[in-house]
Amino acid sequence: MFNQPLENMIKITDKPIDVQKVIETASSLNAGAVNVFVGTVRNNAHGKNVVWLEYEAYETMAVGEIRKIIDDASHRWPLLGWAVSHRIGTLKPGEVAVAVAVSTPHRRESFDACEYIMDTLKEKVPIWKKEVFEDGEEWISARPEVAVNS
Amino acid sequence: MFNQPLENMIKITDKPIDVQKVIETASSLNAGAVNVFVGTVRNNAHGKNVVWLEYEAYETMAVGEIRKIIDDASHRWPLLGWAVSHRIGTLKPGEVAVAVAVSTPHRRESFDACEYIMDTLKEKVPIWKKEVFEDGEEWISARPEVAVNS
Amino acid sequence: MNTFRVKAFGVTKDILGGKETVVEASGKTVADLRSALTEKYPKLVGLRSLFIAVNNSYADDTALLQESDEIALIPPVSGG
Amino acid sequence: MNTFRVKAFGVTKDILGGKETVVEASGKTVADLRSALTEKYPKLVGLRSLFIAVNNSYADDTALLQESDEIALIPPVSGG
Repeated sequence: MFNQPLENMIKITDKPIDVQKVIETASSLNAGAVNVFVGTVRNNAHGKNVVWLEYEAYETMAVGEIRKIIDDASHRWPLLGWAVSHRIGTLKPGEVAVAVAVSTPHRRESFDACEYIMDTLKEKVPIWKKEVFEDGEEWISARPEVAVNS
Repeated sequence: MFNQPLENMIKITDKPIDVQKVIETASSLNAGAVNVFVGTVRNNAHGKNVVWLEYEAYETMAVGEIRKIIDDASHRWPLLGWAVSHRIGTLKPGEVAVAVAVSTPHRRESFDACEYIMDTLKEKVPIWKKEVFEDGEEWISARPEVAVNS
Repeated sequence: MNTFRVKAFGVTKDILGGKETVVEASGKTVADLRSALTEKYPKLVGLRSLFIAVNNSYADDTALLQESDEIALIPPVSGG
Repeated sequence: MNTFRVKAFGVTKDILGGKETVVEASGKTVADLRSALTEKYPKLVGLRSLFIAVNNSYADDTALLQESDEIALIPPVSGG
């Protein structure tokens, strides 16, 4: 899985995410560990059936904010490779919304770095998700009375 | 990536590990999060070039110990799917030695469960690794004077 | 008066009724723009948070705006 | 005397000179087997740890062995 030179990736795409490609991009011959997080659309939320989700991004800013997160992570952990891909548009339950992969020399730092990137991505990156149910729709986390989704 | 019924997997194999297959096996339509750890052979250890590694397992016991770890993890986190695959035999730098994937409703528990499984696997499961350098070989962690590898 | 062109995303697109709006503000700071926006679109006040991005970065309320800046409303994000 | 057949893995395979050995022990506990093994193969003492598995599970030194048990030497593991 390491046959290409180290090449990193930030991608906001309306096409299905190729998780294997994300992992390959993040991999490095000097690494002993790769941690990968894949966020998928659940078939239910708040006890209601999700019919589909709409993801929207402020793309230029999203790419810039992801780059800042990776820069921060690179200062905290010895990242040897990484890749972040986020889907936008209409997603059905089971589809991949986001995939983040990092490679590091040892395993603990791969878990820590990947979790940091995901946590910060969810906090800072201008991407929005609207859940569409059988009886309505809702921009997630927009208003105080709506439960924060994770 | 969820088109098959939930089917879990413990595999000790002398064939290359298909990481995509491990992820698919662990995935679940009810899950929002999949965490995946991939352990790969580094091209160096203790400052020396690794030519290849030999992995050996006490297979029947290894499968049983992995099952115990998964059972423990299932009591601590809401695992919706999981898969563990460990390679044995001769591995070159860059090859995948182990892949662990778990899916859970939310992301934090996927990181925690996957890290617990990996930590405990490295501590308890009867699998042994011998590093072969240009000028010798060494069973990892066997003797007190040899640095513990992670 | 200062005229700013403002992009909207997510729930703010619904509140503004479109992807973009033009707002007249009495001053040049982000805070001035924020006042003008919430006066024109009172529903913005009901959001859990509302950041303003200038040229693709989060901006403080004290930041000074130019009419040529790329300005965007950032309601609570929910990616991942 | 009790006769036990013992599997060896990893570095213990090198120390025993093979995948399996047969050991005569004066008692029936794991501790008795351990004494007989370290007497026959003194290099086992130099390991960072040495567990004994009985029928595919880790066994305490007080566990009782039967000659038909599947017994294995578990030197420090290093999977992953």
